[in-house]
Amino acid sequence: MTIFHRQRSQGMRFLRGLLLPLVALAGFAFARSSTGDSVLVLLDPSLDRDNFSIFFGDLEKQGYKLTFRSPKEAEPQIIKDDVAQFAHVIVFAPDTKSYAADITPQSLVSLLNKNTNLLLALSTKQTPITSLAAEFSLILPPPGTPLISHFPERDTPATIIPVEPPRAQSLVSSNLAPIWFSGVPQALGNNPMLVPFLKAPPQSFASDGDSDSGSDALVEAAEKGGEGLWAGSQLSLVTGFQTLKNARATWVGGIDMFTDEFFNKEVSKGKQSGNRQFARDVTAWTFQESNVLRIDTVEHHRVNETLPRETYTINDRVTYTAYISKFNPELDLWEPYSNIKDMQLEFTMLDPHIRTALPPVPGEPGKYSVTFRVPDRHGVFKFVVDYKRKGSTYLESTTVVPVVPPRHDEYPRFLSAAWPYYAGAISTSAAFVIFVALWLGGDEREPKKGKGAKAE
Amino acid sequence: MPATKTAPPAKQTVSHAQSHPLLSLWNAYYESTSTRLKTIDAFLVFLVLSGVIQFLYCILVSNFPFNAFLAGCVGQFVLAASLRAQVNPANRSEFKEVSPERAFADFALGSIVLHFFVYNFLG
Amino acid sequence: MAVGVFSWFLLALVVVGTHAATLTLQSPRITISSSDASQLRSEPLSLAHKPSPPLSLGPSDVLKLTFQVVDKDDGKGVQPHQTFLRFFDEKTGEEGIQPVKVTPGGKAKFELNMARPPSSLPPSATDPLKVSLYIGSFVHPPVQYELFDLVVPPSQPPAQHPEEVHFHVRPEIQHTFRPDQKLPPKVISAFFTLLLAAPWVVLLGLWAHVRPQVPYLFSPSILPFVASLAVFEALLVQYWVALRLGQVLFYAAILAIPTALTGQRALAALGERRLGKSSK
Amino acid sequence: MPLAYSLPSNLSPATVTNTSSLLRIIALSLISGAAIASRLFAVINFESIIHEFDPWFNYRATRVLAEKGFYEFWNWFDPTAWYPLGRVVGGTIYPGLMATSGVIYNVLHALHLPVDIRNICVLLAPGFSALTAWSTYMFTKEMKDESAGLLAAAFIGIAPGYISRSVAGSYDNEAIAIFLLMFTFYCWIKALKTGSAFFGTLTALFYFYMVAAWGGYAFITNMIPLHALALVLMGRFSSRLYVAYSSWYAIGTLASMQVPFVGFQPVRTSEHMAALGVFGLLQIVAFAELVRAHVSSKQFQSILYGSVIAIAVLGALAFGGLTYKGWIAPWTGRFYSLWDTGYAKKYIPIIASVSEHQPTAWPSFFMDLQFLIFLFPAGVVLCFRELRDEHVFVIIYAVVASYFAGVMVRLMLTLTPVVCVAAAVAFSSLLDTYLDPAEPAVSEAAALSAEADIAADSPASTSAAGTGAAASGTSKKAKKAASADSSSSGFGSGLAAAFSNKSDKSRGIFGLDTRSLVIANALGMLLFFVLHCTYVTQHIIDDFREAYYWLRQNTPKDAVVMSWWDYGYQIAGMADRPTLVDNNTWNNTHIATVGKAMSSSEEVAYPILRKHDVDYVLVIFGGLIGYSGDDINKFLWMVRIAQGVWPDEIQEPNYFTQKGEYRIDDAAPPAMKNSLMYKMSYYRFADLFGGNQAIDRVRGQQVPKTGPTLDHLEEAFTSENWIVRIYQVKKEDPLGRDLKSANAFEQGKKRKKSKPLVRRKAVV
Repeated sequence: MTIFHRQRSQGMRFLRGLLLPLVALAGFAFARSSTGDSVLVLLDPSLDRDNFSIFFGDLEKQGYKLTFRSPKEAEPQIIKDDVAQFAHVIVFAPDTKSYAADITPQSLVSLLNKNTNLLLALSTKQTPITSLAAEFSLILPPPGTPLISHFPERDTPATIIPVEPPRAQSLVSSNLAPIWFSGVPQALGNNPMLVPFLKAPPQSFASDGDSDSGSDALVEAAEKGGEGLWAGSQLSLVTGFQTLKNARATWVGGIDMFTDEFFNKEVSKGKQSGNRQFARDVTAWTFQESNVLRIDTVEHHRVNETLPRETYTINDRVTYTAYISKFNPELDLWEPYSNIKDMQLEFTMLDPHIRTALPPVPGEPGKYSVTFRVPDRHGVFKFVVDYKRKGSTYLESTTVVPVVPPRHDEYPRFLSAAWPYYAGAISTSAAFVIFVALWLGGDEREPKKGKGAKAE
Repeated sequence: MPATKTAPPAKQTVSHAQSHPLLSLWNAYYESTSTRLKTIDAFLVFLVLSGVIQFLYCILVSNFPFNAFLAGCVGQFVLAASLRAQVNPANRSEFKEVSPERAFADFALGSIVLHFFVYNFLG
Repeated sequence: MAVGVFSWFLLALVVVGTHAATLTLQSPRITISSSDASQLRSEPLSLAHKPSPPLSLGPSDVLKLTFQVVDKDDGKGVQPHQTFLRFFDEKTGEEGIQPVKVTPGGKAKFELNMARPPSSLPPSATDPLKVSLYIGSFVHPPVQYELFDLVVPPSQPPAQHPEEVHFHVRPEIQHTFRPDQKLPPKVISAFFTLLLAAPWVVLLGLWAHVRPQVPYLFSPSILPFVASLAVFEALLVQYWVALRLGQVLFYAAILAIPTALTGQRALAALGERRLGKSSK
Repeated sequence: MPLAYSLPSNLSPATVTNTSSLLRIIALSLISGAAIASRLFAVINFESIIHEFDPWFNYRATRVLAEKGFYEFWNWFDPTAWYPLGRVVGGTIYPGLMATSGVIYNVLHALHLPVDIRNICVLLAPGFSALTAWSTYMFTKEMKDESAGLLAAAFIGIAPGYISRSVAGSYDNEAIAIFLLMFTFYCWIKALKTGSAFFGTLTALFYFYMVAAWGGYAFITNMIPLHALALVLMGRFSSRLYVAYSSWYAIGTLASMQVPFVGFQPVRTSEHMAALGVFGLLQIVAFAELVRAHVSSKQFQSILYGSVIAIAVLGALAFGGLTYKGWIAPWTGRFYSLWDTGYAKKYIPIIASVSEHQPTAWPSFFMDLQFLIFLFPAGVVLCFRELRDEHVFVIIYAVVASYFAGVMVRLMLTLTPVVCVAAAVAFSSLLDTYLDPAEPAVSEAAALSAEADIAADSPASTSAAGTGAAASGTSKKAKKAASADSSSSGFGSGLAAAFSNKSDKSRGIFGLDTRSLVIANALGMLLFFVLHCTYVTQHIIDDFREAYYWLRQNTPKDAVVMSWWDYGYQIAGMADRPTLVDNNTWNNTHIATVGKAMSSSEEVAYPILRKHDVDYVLVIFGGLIGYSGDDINKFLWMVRIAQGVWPDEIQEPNYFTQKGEYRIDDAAPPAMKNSLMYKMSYYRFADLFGGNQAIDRVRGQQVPKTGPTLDHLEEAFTSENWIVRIYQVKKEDPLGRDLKSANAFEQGKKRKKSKPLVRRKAVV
C-alpha cells in the first residue's frame, strides 16, 4: 500500500475537474487499469486466437497492449532480472503440460508478489496450472471430470451449461443474461481472499460419465472413502483471488466461456448470452480497474493542534485522519472516496487498547477521521487501519508513535491537598530565620548557678 | 522528641501538685537551663507541633506528597537538637573540636542544605 | 439463484413431452425412528406440497426415505444418472449434496442417521434445511422435487481461516482509564493550613516567656549574616515557585560567598563576646 | 635505650614533619598514577571502547545527557528498549554515573577542551580509582595513621577485585560507587569523632551521591545504623553520636528520596527501616540522657528506662504491624537471596540467572585479594586491641562484608575496601614493629615477655612473611579466619594480643637480622602482590561487533531485534536497534515471553514474534569455536523463567533426556529439538562439516547429521566464527497459506490431492 501525499490527491481532484468535460465529449466507455496497460497473453498454439477475437478485441479497445506468446517460447520473459515485465498476465494454456523455463508455478506466484495480476484458465487436464490452483486453496475435481448439469433440459450437451449470473454482487454488472460455461468447477477452501464470481448451479456436478450407468460411481465417490463429490452451488466456476499484497488472480474453470462462440451463443430465442459483459467485468476486476482503493495519506495530531507530535503523552486527546480515494477507470484517475461505512481504527500496543469506528467526515470527500483519548499506559503504540473486504483492495496502514508519561513539569502543582505541607515548609524556614536572628543577636548569659549543677 | 515531653509540663506548672516527679523535672530544667538553650527548646517545641499537625493531616486526610514536610520538620528538629547538644556547656567535654560558633555554622549549613531538599521535594 | 433455476425449470417443463418420457417418483415415503428403532413418524410424501409440520431429527434419530424412480408412461423403474438430495439452508447459504443409491429397478433408499451424519450434510443453525431431490439423466428430461423441510440439531460453525476475522467488522474496544486520584475538600486542607499558625502562637509565647535579649542583632557584624541567610531561604522558596535546578544552584553558588564571609565575621564576633564573658 | 641502627640526630622536628608530609603527597600521587595506569592496559592494547553489557547502556544514557541536557535526560522515555513497552529511563536508573560524566563533559567544554564524551566515559573509572585510593587513605588514617593509610591506598589502588570492575571502558556504576562508599564512611567516622553536624551533612551529601549512583547504597543505609546500634549497646552513646547520626539520617534520607528511582522507599521498604529505627532509638536515648542530666533520683531513672524500653517495643510492634498491613513493603526478593542462596533459584530465576549473583567460588577470594586475604583477619584483630568507635565500625564492616561477599560474587566489591584497610593496618603495624629502631631493655623478664610478644604477634608478622614452616600454619589459620565469619577466630586471638600487650612496655625486636629478614619477606610479598595484580584479563570476541555492525548497516532503523536479555544493551548501544528485553531486568513477564518464544516450537513461537513485531532474532552460538558462554548453555534459564509464567506450556524436565542429561545430539528430547533456540543454533551446522560427524565443541557432543529445518525464519547473517547468528522473521504468506506449506511449495514439493471440505462439525 503506497501512501501518496495529500497534495497529490488534491492535484488529482483539480486534474479531474479539467478532464471531466473532455471525457464527456469522447463519450466512449474506455477504461484503464490502475496498475498498467501491458498484458502478456500466454496462448497455447492449439488454441486459435481468432476464436477469442471479441475478448481480445475488447481488451485492446480498453487500451490494453496485448503481447502474445506461446508457453514454450522463451521470449518475452515474464520476469527479467527480478523485475516483472508486464502489468498483467493472461494464461490461456489450459492443456499445456510443459512451459518454457521462466514459467513455473513458483514464478507465477512471485509475479503476484511483484503486483502483477493473473488471469488463468483451467481445464480437465492435469497441468502445472492445476497443481498451482491448490496453492490458492482451490480444490479441483480429479482430472477428466468436467462440470455437467442435466438442468435445464436443452439441446446442448450436459457439459455446456447456461449459468445464472450472480444477483446482488457488486463485482459483476447486474441483470446479465445467463452465461454459457464449460469446464471444471472448483471447490473453495475457507480462505477469505477468494472472491467467487460465478457459482455453479445447484443441480450441476463434476462427473466423467456420459451415460446413466455412471450413477453408482457418483454414489461411491460421495462415500467416506471415495474420491469426493464436486456438486452443487457451493462450487465456483470463476474465482477471483486477491493476495495480501493486493495483486489479483482470477481462475476460470474453462476457457470456452471467452470464445466468440459462447459470446454469441443464444441462451434463449434472440437472447444473447451474458458472457461478453461477464468477461469484461472479470477482467476489469482482475486488472485492477474496479474496486481499487488506496489510502492517500494519514495524519494524527493532538486536538486543536495541527502538526503531528513525535510522541504523545498519556491521556492526550488525539485526532487520527485517513484520506482514501478510489480509482476511476473511465477517467483513469483517483477520486476521493467516502462510501466506506464500516472502517475501524485500532490503537495497539501488543493488543489493541482501543478499537473504534473510523467514519467518513461528512462534507469532506475522502476524509475519514476520529478523535479519542490516548490510554493512560505508556509504550510504543501503533495506529492501525486494517480494512479488508472481499473483492476490494485491502486498506492497511500502520503508524508507530510512542506514548510517554508526563514530563516532570507536566504534573499539576500547588495542589490544594498539599497546602498544609507547603505552609509547613514555609513556616519552618521562616521560624528558622527568626531563630537565627534571635540566636546571633542574643547574648551568652550563663544562668547563675546552672554550671555547677550540670557539670555533674 | 525531648521537647514533646518538656512541652506539656510548661502548661501544667500552675495547676499540678508539687510532688509530681515531672514537675520536679520541670523545675530542675527551668532553673538549670540558660536562656539560649530555652530559646532553642522553644524552637524545638514549635517544630514538633508543626510536625504533629502535618502528620495528623497526612494520616487523617491525604498522605499525597507528605514525606518532604515531615522530613523537613524532623530534620530541622534534629539539627536544632544537635545544636543544642553542642552548645550545651554540660557537653563541653564531649565536643572538644566544636566551638559553639562552629556548631552554629554547621547548624546553618545543615539547615540550608535540608531546606534545599525540602523545597526540591515540594514538587 | 434459486429463482433463476426455477424459471429454467418451468422452461424445461414446456419442452417436456416433445421427446423421451419424463420420470416421476412412486410411493415416496419417509420414516423417522429413534436410536432404539422405535418409529416416531412415518408417512407417504406428496410431491405437490411439503409435509407440515417440518420433519425434525434428534441427535440420534434416523430418517429413512424410500421411493422408486419410474417412467411416467410405462411405469417401469429407471436408474437415472443423477439422483441427488440437496440440503439447503437459505439463511446461511450452506448447501450439501447427497447422491442417493438407486437400483437398476429404480428403487431408491436413503438413510440419514444423525448419530453418524454423512459428510455432505451442511452445517446447520436453528432454521430448517430445505431438502429437494434432483433427478437428471442423459435420456430423460430432468425433474426436481421440493420434498420437505428438515430440522436437524445445530452444529458448530465451520472452521475459520486465521485471516477471516479481518474481513468483518470487529467488536469495538474501550480502554478503561484509571480513576484520577481525588483531592480532599479544600476546606479541610485550608483548615489544617490555618492550624499551622498554632505552633507560631506557642513559639512566640514561649519566646516571650523566655525573653531572650538581642542587643547585638543590628550590629554590623551580625546583621549581614542574618540577612544573607534570610536571602538564602528566600531563594529556596523562589526555587520552589519558579526556578529550575540549574539556576538555583548557580545563584546559591554566588550567594554562598557573601554568606560565608559575613558568617565568618559574625561568628568571630560571637566567639569574642563569649570568650570575653567567660574570661570575666 | 639502645638502637638497632643509628638515626640521624641533627634533624629538627619541623624538617622531619615537612619531609614526611611531602613524601606522603608524593607517595599518594604515585599511587594514584599506578592505580590509573594499571587500568589503562585495555585502552593501550585495544582502542578506547566500552565493553561488557551494562556500560553500553550507561554510555548511551550519558550521550543523551550530554547532547540533550539534564531535563531531557530526566524525562527520557526510551521507545527502543523493552519494545513495545518502552522504558521510562529517567525513573528507572541511578543517574549518578551519567550525571558525573555529564558534569565533567560540560566543564571541559566550558574550558574549551572539546573532549569526546566517549573518552570521558572510558576513562572515568580509572580516574575515580585514584580518588578511591585517596579516600581509602583518609579512612585508614582515621583508623591508625598515615603510613597505614598509604599502604591501604596502594592496596586498593591495585587490588584485582577492584581493578576488574574499573578498568578503562568498564563504564559502570561500581566505578564511582566504591569511591563514594569509602568517602561516605570516612565522613561518617569523622562526624562521629568530632561530633560536628558539618561532617554529618557532608556524610549525608555523599550518601545522596551514592544513592544516586549505585543500588548498593543500601549497604551504607544499613552499615551506619548497625554501627550506631552497636555503639549504643556497648554503652558508648554520646552526644557526638547523636549529632552525627541525626544530621546524617535527617538530611540523607530526605536527599535520597530525590532520586526518582528510589522515591519513597526510604520510608516504605524494610531495607531502610533499620536506619529509621535506630534514628528513633537515638532520639529516645538522647532524651533520656538529657533528662538524667537534670534529675538524679534513682527510681525515677528506672521509670525512665522502663518507658524508654516500652517505647522501643512499641516502635517494633508498629513496624511489624505496618509491614503486615502492607504500608511498609516487605523484603524484596533480591534481599532474601542474600540470606538464602537457594531462594533466588527457586522463586526469582531471573536474578539467579545472572552470573554475578551466584555465590562466590573460594578461589576467587584469592584471585581478587591475593595475600591481603591473609592479612585481613590480622588487621581485624588489631582493631580489637584499641577498640575505639571507628574500630568497631571496621569490625562490623569486615564481618558483614565478608558474609555478603561469600553469598554473591558482585559483592566482593564491597569487601575489597575493608580488606585493604584491615590488611594495611596489620601490615603497617608489622612494619612499625620491625622498623622501630628502639631495642627493648635486656632483662630476663623483659626478654621472656618479648618472646611471648613476638609469638603473640605471629598472626600479623608471620602471615605477612608467609614463608617457611610458619607460613603453612598461618595460611591455615588465615583460611579459617576468612571462612564464614572471620570475627570469632579474630576475637580470640585479639584478646590474646590485648593481654600480651598489657604485660609490659619494653616490647620490640633485637638486632638487625630479624628485622631485615622479616622486612625482606614482607616486601617480597608486596612484590608478588603487585605482579599478581598487573595482569588484567581482556576478552572481546570480534564476532559480536561484526554482527552488531551488520545489523546497523543492513537493517531498517526500526527493525526490532529479539535476543536473550544479556545482549539487549549491546544491541541497543552498538547496533542501535530496538530490543525486546535487555540487562535492566525490570519486567519478568516480558523476559519470560522471550524465554517462551526461544524454548517452544516454531508454530508456537511465530505468533509471539509477530505480535511483538520482531523482525530479527539473534542467538549466540559457541559450538563452532567452543565459546562456552553461549545461548544453548543459558537455555535452561530461559526455560525456567518461561516456566515460571506458563507452567503448563513449558516444563523444564521436557528438555532433559529420560536419564536427566542435557543433550543436543541425536538423543536430545523432542522438546529440545523443536525449540526455536535449538533450531537457530544448529541450523546448517552439520553441513559445515561436509559429511563428517559434526561436533559441538562446547557441549562436546555429536550434532545430528540432518540438521533442523526452519519454516518461519530464514537465516540472515552468521558471523565469522558462528558466534552470532541472526535470523529474519518471515511475514505472513501473501496467499494466506501457513508458512510450512508455503515453504514446501517454494521447494517444489507436491501437495496431495484433497477433497471438498467437510464443513459440518457436530457440537460436542
